[in-house]
Amino acid sequence: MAEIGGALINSKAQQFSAEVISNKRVGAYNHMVFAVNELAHHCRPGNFVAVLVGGASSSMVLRRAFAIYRASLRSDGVGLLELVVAANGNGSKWLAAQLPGSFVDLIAPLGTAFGIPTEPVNALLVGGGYGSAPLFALAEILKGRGCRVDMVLGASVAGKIYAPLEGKRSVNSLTITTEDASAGISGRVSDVLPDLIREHKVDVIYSCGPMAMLEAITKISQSHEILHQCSVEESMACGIGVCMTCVLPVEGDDGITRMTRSCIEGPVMDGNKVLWGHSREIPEGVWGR
Amino acid sequence: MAEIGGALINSKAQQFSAEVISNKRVGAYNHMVFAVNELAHHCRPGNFVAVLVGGASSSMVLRRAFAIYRASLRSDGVGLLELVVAANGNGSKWLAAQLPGSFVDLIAPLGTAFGIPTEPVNALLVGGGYGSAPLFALAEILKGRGCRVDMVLGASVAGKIYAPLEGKRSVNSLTITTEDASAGISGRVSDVLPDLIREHKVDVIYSCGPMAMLEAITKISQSHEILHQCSVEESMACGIGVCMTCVLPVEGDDGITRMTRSCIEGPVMDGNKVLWGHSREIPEGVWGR
Amino acid sequence: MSFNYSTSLAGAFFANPIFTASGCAGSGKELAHFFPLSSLGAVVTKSIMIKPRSGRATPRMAETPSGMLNSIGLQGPGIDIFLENDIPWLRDQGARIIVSIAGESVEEYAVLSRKLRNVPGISAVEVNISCPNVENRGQVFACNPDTAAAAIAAARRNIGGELPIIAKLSPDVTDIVAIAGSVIDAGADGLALINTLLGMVIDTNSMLPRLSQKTGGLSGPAIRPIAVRAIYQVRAVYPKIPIVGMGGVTSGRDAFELVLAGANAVSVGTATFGDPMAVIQIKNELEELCSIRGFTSFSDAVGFAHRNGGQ
Amino acid sequence: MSFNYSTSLAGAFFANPIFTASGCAGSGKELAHFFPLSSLGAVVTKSIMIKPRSGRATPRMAETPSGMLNSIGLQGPGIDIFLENDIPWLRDQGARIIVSIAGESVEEYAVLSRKLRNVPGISAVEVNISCPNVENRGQVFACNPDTAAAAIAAARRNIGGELPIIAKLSPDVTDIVAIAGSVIDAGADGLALINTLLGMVIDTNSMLPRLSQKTGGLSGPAIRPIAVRAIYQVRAVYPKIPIVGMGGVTSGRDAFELVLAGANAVSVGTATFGDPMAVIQIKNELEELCSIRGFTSFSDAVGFAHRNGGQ
Ligand SMILES: Cc1cc2nc3c(=O)[nH]c(=O)nc-3n(C[C@H](O)[C@H](O)[C@H](O)COP(=O)(O)OP(=O)(O)OC[C@H]3O[C@@H](n4cnc5c(N)ncnc54)[C@H](O)[C@@H]3O)c2cc1C
Ligand SMILES: Cc1cc2nc3c(=O)[nH]c(=O)nc-3n(C[C@H](O)[C@H](O)[C@H](O)COP(=O)(O)OP(=O)(O)OC[C@H]3O[C@@H](n4cnc5c(N)ncnc54)[C@H](O)[C@@H]3O)c2cc1C
Ligand SMILES: Cc1cc2nc3c(=O)[nH]c(=O)nc-3n(C[C@H](O)[C@H](O)[C@H](O)COP(=O)(O)O)c2cc1C
Ligand SMILES: Cc1cc2nc3c(=O)[nH]c(=O)nc-3n(C[C@H](O)[C@H](O)[C@H](O)COP(=O)(O)O)c2cc1C
Ligand code: FES
Ligand code: FES
Repeated sequence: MAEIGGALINSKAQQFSAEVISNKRVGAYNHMVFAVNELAHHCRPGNFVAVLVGGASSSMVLRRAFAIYRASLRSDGVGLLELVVAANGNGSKWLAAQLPGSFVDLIAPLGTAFGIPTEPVNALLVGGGYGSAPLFALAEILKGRGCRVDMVLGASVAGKIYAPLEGKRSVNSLTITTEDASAGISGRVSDVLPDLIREHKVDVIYSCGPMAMLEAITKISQSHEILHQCSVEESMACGIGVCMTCVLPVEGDDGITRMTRSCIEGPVMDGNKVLWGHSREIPEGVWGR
Repeated sequence: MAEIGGALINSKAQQFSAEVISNKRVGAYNHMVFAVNELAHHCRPGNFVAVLVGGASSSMVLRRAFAIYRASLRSDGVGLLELVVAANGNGSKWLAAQLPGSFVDLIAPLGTAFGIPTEPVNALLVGGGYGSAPLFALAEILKGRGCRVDMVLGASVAGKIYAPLEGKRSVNSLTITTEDASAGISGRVSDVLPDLIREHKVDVIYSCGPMAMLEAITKISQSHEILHQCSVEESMACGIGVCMTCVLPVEGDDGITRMTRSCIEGPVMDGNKVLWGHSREIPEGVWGR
Repeated sequence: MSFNYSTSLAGAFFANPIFTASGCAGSGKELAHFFPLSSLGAVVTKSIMIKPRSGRATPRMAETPSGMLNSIGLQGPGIDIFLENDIPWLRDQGARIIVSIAGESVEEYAVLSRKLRNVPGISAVEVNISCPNVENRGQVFACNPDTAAAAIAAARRNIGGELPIIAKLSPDVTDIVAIAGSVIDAGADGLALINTLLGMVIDTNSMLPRLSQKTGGLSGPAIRPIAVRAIYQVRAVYPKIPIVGMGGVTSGRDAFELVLAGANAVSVGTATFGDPMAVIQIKNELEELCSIRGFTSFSDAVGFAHRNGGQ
Repeated sequence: MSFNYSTSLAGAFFANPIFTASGCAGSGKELAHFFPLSSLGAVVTKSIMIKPRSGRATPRMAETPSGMLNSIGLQGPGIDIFLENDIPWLRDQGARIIVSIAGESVEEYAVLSRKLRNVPGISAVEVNISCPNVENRGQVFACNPDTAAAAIAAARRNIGGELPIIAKLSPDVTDIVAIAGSVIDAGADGLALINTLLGMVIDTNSMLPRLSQKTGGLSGPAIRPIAVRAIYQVRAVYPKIPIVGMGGVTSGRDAFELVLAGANAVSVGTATFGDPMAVIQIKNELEELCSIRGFTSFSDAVGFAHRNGGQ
């Protein structure tokens, strides 16, 4: 079902100077809305945006990647692109500080999208921190295809759970975990997954969040022998496939494991095919090691 | 009369985060007003401000120097500092783009000020382009001391003459020259100086503008044997006297010519003591050549 | 008045002097979505080695003030797959092609050159000698005049007479003019200046080097003054040698700076990461700037800053 | 828990590890208006030569992306006037003083050192060997292991036993570890890493080099990855040698990076031009950062990124 990989990726990508329409603080994040053109029409849940940060004479030479939270095309042809931004370092701080009326240079849509099953399945969507961003639009689509959609969101503290009201509407259930027990169940998402998988007879997990979380989920998806599509987060210098910084070891259809670009053959990948936990080393058996 | 040099220079300098109160386009320039503290009280015509440009994560590491156009202290203790900014390169463009409400880091007052005669004299103020900026406040002070004040402003085109109405009030006469004859007399300020000096029995010239203009004026002041205080414009890396980039050859009171810092022993200097036209070479006879 | 924007490097002709930089545009496929590759002076492909390479472990990059570090480690499919897939595709695009090769021993440069000698559609070969020499305690070929010359001589002997060889030098040397002289003597038809500078970033959270390889290559605007200096120094001593300049070019103004210093062509690397269209914008801006400054032919601007001894 | 912020370099004690960088703070007078010099670890004075020097012609500087070029050319009053005016004044301020010296021949380093040997109130001598050697075709002392060693040996012989000698090295070399080894053998008690990198800016209006000397020294954040790399490399081979790190430090975070790489003290240069208070802010931020990371003594953080082989 997943359409991961393939020659047509990024064929709809456009570079665009987008006006900031709104910028609101929501918990630990900024929810930002940009006015774009019809490129919004081509954005799929899982795709990301590469944003130029810092303005003219910036010392930051690389774009920043953000998952698309929502994208819609109004009847007047104006597209709306929405992001959920955590102001961490200088680049994301700059972005989060842009006021309505300012313009931001972005490239979208980039990368792979979550694969949508052709028949109704039971889907479990798992998000960590701002990793929930792409999951709400995905939930809507899955709902529209008649799927059962359950969601688990986890974070260290309650303020880092991003779960707007309208998003909750499209899921059958929402479970929240926090490590400090400030909201929902105390613990990590992986603590609650096995029960939910059994309870809801989950066929496929969709996940987005920190790499350690994706690794933990993969262990569970593999032991339960269910599908796992995850959106990975590797440092990206270019976001368009030319720099080779964003790689991780992934087993291909031919059984060979290659250092694979997460910007173009990801960010959405088959979690069960990723060799997790190999930062700072090339695992044995990787092609060309 | 001039108090050039001396140990107390910069003793009133403060670093301050100043709010932009107003920013208006006037001809080729931006007239900008900043809210500061009582440092405004210490600013004298000729002093300059060093402005940090580009915001957080800027690739521009050096401050930009701007002459103080006006400085005043309101009765409520808020100081107002006014600059006339030509948006040339990246730094000045950034400054000119700062909207009211934004904050700018500045250090002021820096450098020497125009010396004020203790007795009434006939003064001729000569400005080139934005070089007129410090001359209006100077004119007011000179007027207050009973001086006759005539002014000549020159530029390549009319739009680069900065001469606000209220400024004109404090001068006895204003002559304008433009190289393209778009305003006033066609030609350069130096073309009209000899006649004005004779006509108004000028005792001292105060000047501010491009180095070539100051050189031309010095030729005239020397041949007429009158005083000439000029504000020079050398590239400055630090503005506070520690980097030694802003030097030019100036004859000291001891008759020795030294490479002299224009940020701290200037920008206002005795034009008749400057060895003009020695960019890209150290003139013979300079100390330590 | 029409402006002659073409340039030539040791007999190889290019419609304009703006190239991609090796390793910063893959083999062109990903950029082809943003603009036609035929509009570039040339595509310089990522340095290819004999065998498939996984490259280095991640993290492979760190952003730095006005630059970045990378330690990709020459990930690639190896020369055979490259010649089978990438070259025919590039030819179909109508692109001018400069193939960059990299070896770990003198013999590897020889083998790679032999594989290239009869491949149609290649305009020149860029020899990346900023690689560790496994036969010499891993010292980088380009950091020693003898090993640099040995690698270039091996390429020269094996590539045949037709294909120009461009030796790509490292700035991490005491005397880049000496290295230039050495590779010219060894048969280089042109020089590429400069590769990245060796740098390091330490993560102040983990308190360890950020990159898995600890050090990486510094590129981007931060190094432009070094590139301009290197090109100027070499051009001053070798008035005729073709030079492909690179290092921190992000605008037509920047490219012009390298051209005035002595570059006959300019490669754009890191700027593409910030903007996929950078190379096209730079091409357009440089053309306009040359015209504004009164040049009717691009080649007249090359090394113009040397006139009157540069004063 | 109180944090021990002091550091020592070859027996010289400093209350904290943040110094000014030579040439970026004059002799301290101008900065003394902004903060008391006694609050710094040390004031490193502008490199002084034997005779008065006019320095180079203007333009002497150009801003570059996240950096700047300078070619001041060591303008200064000469050692005699310096010792008469600046040292007593600095002593009166209660400042710790490191005097930087520069010569154009080995003999000049000897003469300068003799003049310093009995001056009270000096904590150490920084020997700037990034100067053209007039006896060797103007090649920079620091770019050759032999001339570097000769300059340091001359200083060592003439300075007497008490005063630590810190050799300031240039990054413009193929192998900075080799140069470090050479000056250590010649008697250097410590190293200062790094001086500026040779760079050039061409003015695209005049189409000539911007600086009157054509080339200049590149400093500022742009070069920080080079400084970190150089310090890390030298520290890896010489675990004990005191190192004063510098290059692009603008914040406590940046200083911490150099410390983790192996710097026992950190000099702040270009950052002072952007902000006269930079050096004090850096001092405060670094102290806080060390504490946050759990260090109780500054010296424990020095070279911490080398633990477990840096992985
Ligand atoms: C596919 C993808 C989707 C993402 N979606 C979101 C999102 O929806 N919301 C959100 O807040 N953040 C998202 N991120 C993370 C976001 O890209 C980083 O927070 C951001 O790049 C940090 O930049 P900075 O300048 O603030 O931090 P700095 O630490 O100053 O950045 C320095 C460099 O490291 C890179 N970097 C730093 N942190 C990360 C990170 N966590 N992941 C990848 N690169 C990093 C930066 O891109 C930059 O090149 C996503 C990342 C990826 C790869
Ligand atoms: C004492 C003094 C007073 C000044 N007063 C004014 C004023 O009232 N209004 C005004 O518009 N400008 C004034 N200037 C000039 C102003 O400093 C420059 O226009 C500004 O620095 C240009 O910066 P930039 O980033 O826009 O240009 P860039 O060319 O990008 O600057 C690059 C570097 O060169 C330096 N530089 C460039 N042009 C000049 C210049 N003309 N003079 C000095 N340094 C320069 C910059 O400071 C910077 O370090 C004054 C300069 C000095 C020295
Ligand atoms: C991610 C990355 C990968 C690179 N790979 C190569 C390479 O394979 N071969 C090569 O000769 N140079 C390589 N380089 C160096 C560039 O070609 C170029 O010389 C250098 O980056 C300076 O140019 P820039 O500042 O425009 O990037 C690489 C640079 C980067 C940033
Ligand atoms: C304007 C200027 C003048 C300098 N003068 C000297 C000098 O006289 N002696 C010296 O050893 N280093 C000198 N340096 C180099 C600095 O001390 C320092 O090594 C270098 O600038 C890197 O640090 P930074 O990036 O913090 O500036 C000078 C640097 C600058 C920018
Ligand atoms: S980010 Fe450059 S290849 Fe993926
Ligand atoms: S600008 Fe630094 S000394 Fe004058």
